[in-house]
Amino acid sequence: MTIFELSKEGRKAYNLPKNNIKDYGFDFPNHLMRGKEPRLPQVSELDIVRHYTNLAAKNYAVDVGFYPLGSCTMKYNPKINEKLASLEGFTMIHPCQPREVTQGALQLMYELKEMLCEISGMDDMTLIPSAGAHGELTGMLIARAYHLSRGDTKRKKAIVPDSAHGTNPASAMMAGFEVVELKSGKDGRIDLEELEKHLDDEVAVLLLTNPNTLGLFEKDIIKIAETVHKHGALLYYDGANLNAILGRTRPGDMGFDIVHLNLHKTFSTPHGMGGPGSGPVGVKKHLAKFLPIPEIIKESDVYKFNYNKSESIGFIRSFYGNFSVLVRAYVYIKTMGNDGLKKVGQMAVLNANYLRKKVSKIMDIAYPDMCMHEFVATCEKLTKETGVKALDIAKRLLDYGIHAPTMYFPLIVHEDFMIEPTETESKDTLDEFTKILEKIFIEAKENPELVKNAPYTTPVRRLDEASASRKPIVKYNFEEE
Amino acid sequence: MTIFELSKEGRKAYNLPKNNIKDYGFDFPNHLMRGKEPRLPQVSELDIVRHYTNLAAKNYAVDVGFYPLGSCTMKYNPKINEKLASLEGFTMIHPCQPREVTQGALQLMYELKEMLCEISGMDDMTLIPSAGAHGELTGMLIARAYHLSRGDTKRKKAIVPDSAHGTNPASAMMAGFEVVELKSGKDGRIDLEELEKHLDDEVAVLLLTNPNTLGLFEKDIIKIAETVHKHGALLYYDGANLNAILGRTRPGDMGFDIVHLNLHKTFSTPHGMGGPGSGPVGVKKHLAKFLPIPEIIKESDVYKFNYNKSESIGFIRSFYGNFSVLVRAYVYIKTMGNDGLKKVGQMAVLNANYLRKKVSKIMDIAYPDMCMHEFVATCEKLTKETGVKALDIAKRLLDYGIHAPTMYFPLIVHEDFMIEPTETESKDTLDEFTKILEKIFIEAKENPELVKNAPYTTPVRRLDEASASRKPIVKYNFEEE
Amino acid sequence: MHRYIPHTEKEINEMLKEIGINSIEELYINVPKTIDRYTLEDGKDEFTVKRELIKIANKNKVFSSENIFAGAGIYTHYIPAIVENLANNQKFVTAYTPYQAEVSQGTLQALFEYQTMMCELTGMEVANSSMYDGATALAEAILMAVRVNRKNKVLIASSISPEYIQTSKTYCTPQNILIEEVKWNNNGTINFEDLKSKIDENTTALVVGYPNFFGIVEDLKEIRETIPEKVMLIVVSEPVSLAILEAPGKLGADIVVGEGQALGITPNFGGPGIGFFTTLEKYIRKMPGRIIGETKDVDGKIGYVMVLQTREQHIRRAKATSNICSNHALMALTNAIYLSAMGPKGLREVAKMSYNAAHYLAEKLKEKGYSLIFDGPFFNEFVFNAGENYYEKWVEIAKDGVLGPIPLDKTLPNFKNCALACCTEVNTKESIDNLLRHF
Amino acid sequence: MHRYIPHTEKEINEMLKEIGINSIEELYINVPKTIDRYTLEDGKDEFTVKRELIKIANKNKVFSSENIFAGAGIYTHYIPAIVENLANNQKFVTAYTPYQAEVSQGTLQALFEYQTMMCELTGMEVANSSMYDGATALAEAILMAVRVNRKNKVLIASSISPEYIQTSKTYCTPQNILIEEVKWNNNGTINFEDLKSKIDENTTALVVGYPNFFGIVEDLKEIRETIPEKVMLIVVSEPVSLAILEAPGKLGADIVVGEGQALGITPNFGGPGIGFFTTLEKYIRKMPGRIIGETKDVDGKIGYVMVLQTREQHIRRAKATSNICSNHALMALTNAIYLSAMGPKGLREVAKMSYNAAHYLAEKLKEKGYSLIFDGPFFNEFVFNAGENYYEKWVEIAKDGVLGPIPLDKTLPNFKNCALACCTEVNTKESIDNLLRHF
Repeated sequence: MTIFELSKEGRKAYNLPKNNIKDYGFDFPNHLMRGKEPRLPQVSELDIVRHYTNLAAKNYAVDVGFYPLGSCTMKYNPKINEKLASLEGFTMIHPCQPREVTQGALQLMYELKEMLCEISGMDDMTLIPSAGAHGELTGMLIARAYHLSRGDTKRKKAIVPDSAHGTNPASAMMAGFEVVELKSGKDGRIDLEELEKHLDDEVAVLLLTNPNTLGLFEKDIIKIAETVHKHGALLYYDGANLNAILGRTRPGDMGFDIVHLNLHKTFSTPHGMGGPGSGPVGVKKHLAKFLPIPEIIKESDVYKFNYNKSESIGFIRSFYGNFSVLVRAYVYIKTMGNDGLKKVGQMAVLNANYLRKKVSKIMDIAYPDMCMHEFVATCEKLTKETGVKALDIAKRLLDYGIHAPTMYFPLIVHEDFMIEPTETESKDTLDEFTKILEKIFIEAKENPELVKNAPYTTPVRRLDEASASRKPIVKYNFEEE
Repeated sequence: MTIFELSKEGRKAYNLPKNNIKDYGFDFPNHLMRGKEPRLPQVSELDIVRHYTNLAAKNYAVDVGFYPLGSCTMKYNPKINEKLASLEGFTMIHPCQPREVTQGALQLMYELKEMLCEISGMDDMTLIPSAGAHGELTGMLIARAYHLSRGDTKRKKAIVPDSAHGTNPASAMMAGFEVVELKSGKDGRIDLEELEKHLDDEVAVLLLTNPNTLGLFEKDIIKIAETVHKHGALLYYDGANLNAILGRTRPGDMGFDIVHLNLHKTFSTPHGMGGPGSGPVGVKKHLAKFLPIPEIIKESDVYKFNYNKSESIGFIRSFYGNFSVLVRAYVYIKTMGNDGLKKVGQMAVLNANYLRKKVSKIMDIAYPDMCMHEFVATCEKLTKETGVKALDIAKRLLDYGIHAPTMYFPLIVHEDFMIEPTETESKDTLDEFTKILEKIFIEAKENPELVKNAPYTTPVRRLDEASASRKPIVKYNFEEE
Repeated sequence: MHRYIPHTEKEINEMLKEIGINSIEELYINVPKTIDRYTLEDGKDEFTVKRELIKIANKNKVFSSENIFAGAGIYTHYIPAIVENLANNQKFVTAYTPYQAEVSQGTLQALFEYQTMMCELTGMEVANSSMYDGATALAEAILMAVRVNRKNKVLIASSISPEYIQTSKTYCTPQNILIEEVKWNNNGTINFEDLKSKIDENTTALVVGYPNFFGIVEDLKEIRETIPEKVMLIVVSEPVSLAILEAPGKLGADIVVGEGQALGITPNFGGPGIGFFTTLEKYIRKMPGRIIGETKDVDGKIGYVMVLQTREQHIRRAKATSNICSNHALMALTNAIYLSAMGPKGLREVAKMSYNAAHYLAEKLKEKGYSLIFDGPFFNEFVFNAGENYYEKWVEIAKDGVLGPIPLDKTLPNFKNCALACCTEVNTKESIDNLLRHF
Repeated sequence: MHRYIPHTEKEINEMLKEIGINSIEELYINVPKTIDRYTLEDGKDEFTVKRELIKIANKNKVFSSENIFAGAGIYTHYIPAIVENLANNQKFVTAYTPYQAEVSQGTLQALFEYQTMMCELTGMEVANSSMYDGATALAEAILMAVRVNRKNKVLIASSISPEYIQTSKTYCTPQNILIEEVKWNNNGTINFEDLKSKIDENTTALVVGYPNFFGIVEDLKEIRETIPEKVMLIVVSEPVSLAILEAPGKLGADIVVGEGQALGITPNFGGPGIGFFTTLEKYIRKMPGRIIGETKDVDGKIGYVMVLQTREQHIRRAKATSNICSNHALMALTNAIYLSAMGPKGLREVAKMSYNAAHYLAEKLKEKGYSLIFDGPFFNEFVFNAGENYYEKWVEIAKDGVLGPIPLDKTLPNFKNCALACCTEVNTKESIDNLLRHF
């Protein structure tokens, strides 16, 4: 039942303070005065509490169970981060307060920037981008500004591997680049020769994820960087998979010029059903002047915003980014520290390889090399044999209380699962997952219809997505209409 | 799965601060040093989060749906109460802090006492009792102390109606009284003549709930009070059902000498799966000196505890009661105020009578008079007809997402439900409840086995309570044993 | 091991063995070791981190709500306790994008209801389930207008928030979209002559504020009647004001965007808030961002799913309607809970009280000889000349516990000594009188 | 209508009609109207109430944990953030007694696990799922011992908390149970001569502290060997200490009770904490309070239910084992979450650090010339002579931000100028050194 169906004219859940101020009437022209009242719900406080409590119960979440959604790094979101981010000294401050009374917020941002520079191996950083894709756009705009600043106006192309996240080409396009797709090599990695073929003086930037979306580390990264730079282009790092290399190597060390990080992945800020995230962008020294406005600086122990950056790409949103998310990431880094972050990387990779080994006994691994934080497996054989598709297996996993891995991505593998366990999962959980997967494969062979019609035990069963998009119903249909 | 089964030697969820203090070894005799480590779980933080998140999901609660548990007043527990009770100025104060730095806590308790005196019509009050039954015991001890103080040593009896809550006789017994049961009259109320028969100079106190557990108001209460007092006994008010009379009448006005209130019922503090509650006890002036230690007083604008009460019944627990619960009740009273509390009483009674009317079309009402906040219905006819018992219907209600009413209580009605909707439920909810009840009755007639085997959709199905009590397994059986 | 990492030594060894290697090091055969330790401190225990963070938080001044007179896009309203309580449900917080709809009905239904509420408020037909903030929502609205109209000039009223204008320019420049500003009149509304003179064949859209950055309410009806039918009207609005102002959808808006922070979200030093984005049904396939739709499951039960995903990057890649993937869904939920709590009447009361408080403050300032810069009708914000050295005074009274009207001259140099004042339902007469003592 | 009451005028009328009456007044035909309005204020909005309560809360001083040196039954330990987060789940908080086991498995399993943990800590065989606090747990333990042994004299070491002794007396007097106190030695442990002299045929039980109120650890083994087998040994313990001290169950205790606040519960100005109660299996049917047991459902699935309800008041009425009905279940859950977080090793570390900190403080005080009153082995509390006018000094330093050792002379007049000092893992060397500056 929707909350609109609970509504009753005259019921209420609010009670406002009295401000003891006289009524001033309205001085707007009549035609600007609201005619029909918005049909917001009229409900009691208990109605609301039950409605949202029962909605929440229909959600799967990291706090419920294993969530091996590849490329999303669904690690545990520590509660202390939530607790500290909810301190009034962080939540109840207005962005326009004078800096004299917000030094704590500025200090935290400044220190976070410094720490993220260290972790990524970059020289400067902006914390403003509000999501990974927002960071990518920022990065692409920096690449654009860089080339233009050199008077190099013909660099219109951005190269994106065919295994890249969809946001990479989309962000490059938004920054005005023409996107050129780079085919992956046989081993799932960049083919240096193929890359060379694409590089010319029209290429502005190569976007890479390393490890890539197959979970494979681009071994030739140093050479790739040299080649890209040799052709005058920039190398961009999509930080979605940074978790894998924590404590081992850094984008900056590999030769990347620009990098975005996903605080809601690597740095454990919660995903919030889709957001808010945060996608800080780090750059090498020569690109620092292009970072967006404002930048945060420290002058003789006073933290300040600097709006005076003539070559900056400009504003990319209002104010200073998703500050509350930054607080969580700051707490996380303080909690983990140098030693903890290293363990994160190690255990994330250990978990992925262990699970890869276990899963390889059930289905094929797309590229059976040592992987990093995730790997891609395909059930193509099973599909051919039984008609049971990756989607069916995913839905059946839901019946067993596990969130399905990412499916049908990257696009270069078919009937595939991209599986990222993260470091916060235990061996027990991975073993349990394997056991269930094995069981489902047996089900698929013995009784394919059982799997094809899954799920059975979820709050709703398989939903008709096709007709939902054909004739979208995107808001509640009030009966009176 | 229990948390013990998740445990792995060496796994941990803690990280303690360093205090930079040297190790002092231990100077206890060897035989007092712990031998075997307690088998507490060794788990990660995420293990714990998932374990308790998934346990909570198996609970029905007021925030989930309708909870018409008669006599328990399962009303909405406002979130602002929780929020304010969690202020560090309330939770993080030590009971032994000097009063100079706890004036806020003392003020709150003093004011709450005053407000509760006003609402109950009593002259003085203690906030120390930690539950309704603890309040009853306190009240009984006061009755005992009163009679002894007058040198009246032969009053050993406490009269308790057969419809009373089980805690009434138990508390009276704990205070050293011999319990005499009073049979209810034909109309479910006290029979004055019957009462007179029991009253003599050995009776110390009559315990009443008004409205009683049948939801009926004791119309003769003024006469009852006179009669009891005439015989030198005291009249005790079990405040479990106070919700019903808010804004209309007060125990003090009816002639009660001692009253306990249940803050976790009438004043909306949450039930917490069984507690903590709070059961303040109010008395008329002549009994004030017997109230437990300490009492809270105000002297020239300074709030203090007074431990110097020579005729007091003494300490009934450590410190000052369940302070955090008191904060919630204080917030609730401030929020509702005079006007709100009156509406609470009115709507609680309206809801009960409306539901009584609706339910009366499905099953018999035990005493079909105008009820107060609750009423008792019986399915005895159905049971005779189909074999389906009140218990079966209760379990079937669970399948429909509703918590069963109190059953098989009071003991004087058979196959009964004691139904208390409370004022925070809407007409829609009551209508829905009736509809479901009707449906279940139809099911019971058409397919009694269906109902007898309910529930089906709950986390576990009907549990074997009998053998659980016969051979109780009351702790986890560690395999190694 | 660390408390967030469950591995015991024994398990690590078992796992290495299963993989067929002998050490953690071997996991990295493909990865050069370029760093062994960061120049960071080692991890700290929770107690110590908590103490450090409290210390930092305490360096930020938390003003008592009634003493806050700053708005400019971020507003201090009262947020009922249930909003925080319910939005903090960790089954919302620790879920991600509802890729598996069957186990994400909580997310999906909540967002579906959010969309409905935003449509109701704005009078539009479709809403997406969130952008990052008002500024990026506007930028995306302009990009969408260009996708619809395929013309590359956009007019934007100068009275829009400077950050919104600048963000739009950042987004538009690489697309060769020309953004031209339109002046304001003395009363703070758009200058129709300037507007008319700038509209040409190549004009895709006009952007106006309702109310605008200065708090002034534009006459959308007149604007709509002035611009050619083909020029899309993009309205940047403030959602609380819509409880009393006519819905832009009724006055001819094609896209309505804005910042939704005012609807139950704490100020958060500017973020996260949420950008809302509503438009007409006919544009739905050109819309950026996530959209939730109603459908049925195989048993005929109503359920919700993400719709029109073919617009999105994971399918359409470089041809997607935008690059938005992570959005601000949790904030959309927060908006929905707040709007459920306030309902139409509560929200109207909030708007009305905010209006009255701002008008009381303006009246008293005028009585004291301070002049308002614009004489158009305003909602709950207005600009006034605050006198010489206002900035210094402002910092002074902030230390004293009052966050006064925001000095404008740092952002808008033309507004020397001017300040943008804001009131909401939490400013009492007493707190306003207290503020006035400083003037 | 009010925001907690959903009734609209229309609905009220419909409902009255269904009932067959015309007014609310008619609902009260049986009830005299004795009051029309309370002398209370009218209800206030949430914003206003919140402001008022914050004002009251601010009149209470919140000491930084490391500066708290007060114990006496309520201890300041670090509480991991997950404890609050998880225990605040409203599906725990707003549920009641698990009368319908099928929809209360969360409550039941959590309490079953709590019982297990308390048995592990105390070394006993059965635990109930909570009493109000340590004092009432002791009182109930004594009543139970009398139910078992049917003799009416109970010996209690004077070194038990005075409030526990007083509460026990309050509970025991009406039952004609005689409570006799046993003296302590110079080292703070029980005086065996006095003990022996007071034991007689009529003695049901002996109550000792482990550690006792003065922090001193009694030698349970020697005590058990000293008292006759038939005399039950009731131990009042402090659960954190049990991480390093031998479990009382191993030393012959018949009942172990105490206050569980130290296990993850905030001080709450003294309440709610929780009373724990553990004993031997053979006494289970004599035990007060709620007990949860494991069973199976009709499909053979493991589940949990309340067991031995025939001991309880709703069935047994005046013959119940006690009158406890509402208990402190939510606090039992909190204990269980805390113990899950700490595990055996974490709890031991807490105990060890507390021990070290207290011994460091004691050592330094002695160096400064302050004498300890008892020379027995102590856990994390000790009594020392704090010098003339200590009470005034104590109030003074409290205003300064340090909650010093508690002056004892107000409660125990014999302990003139004495104070009870307490340390836990949150007291750092620096904070102790800072305290010492006042001595």
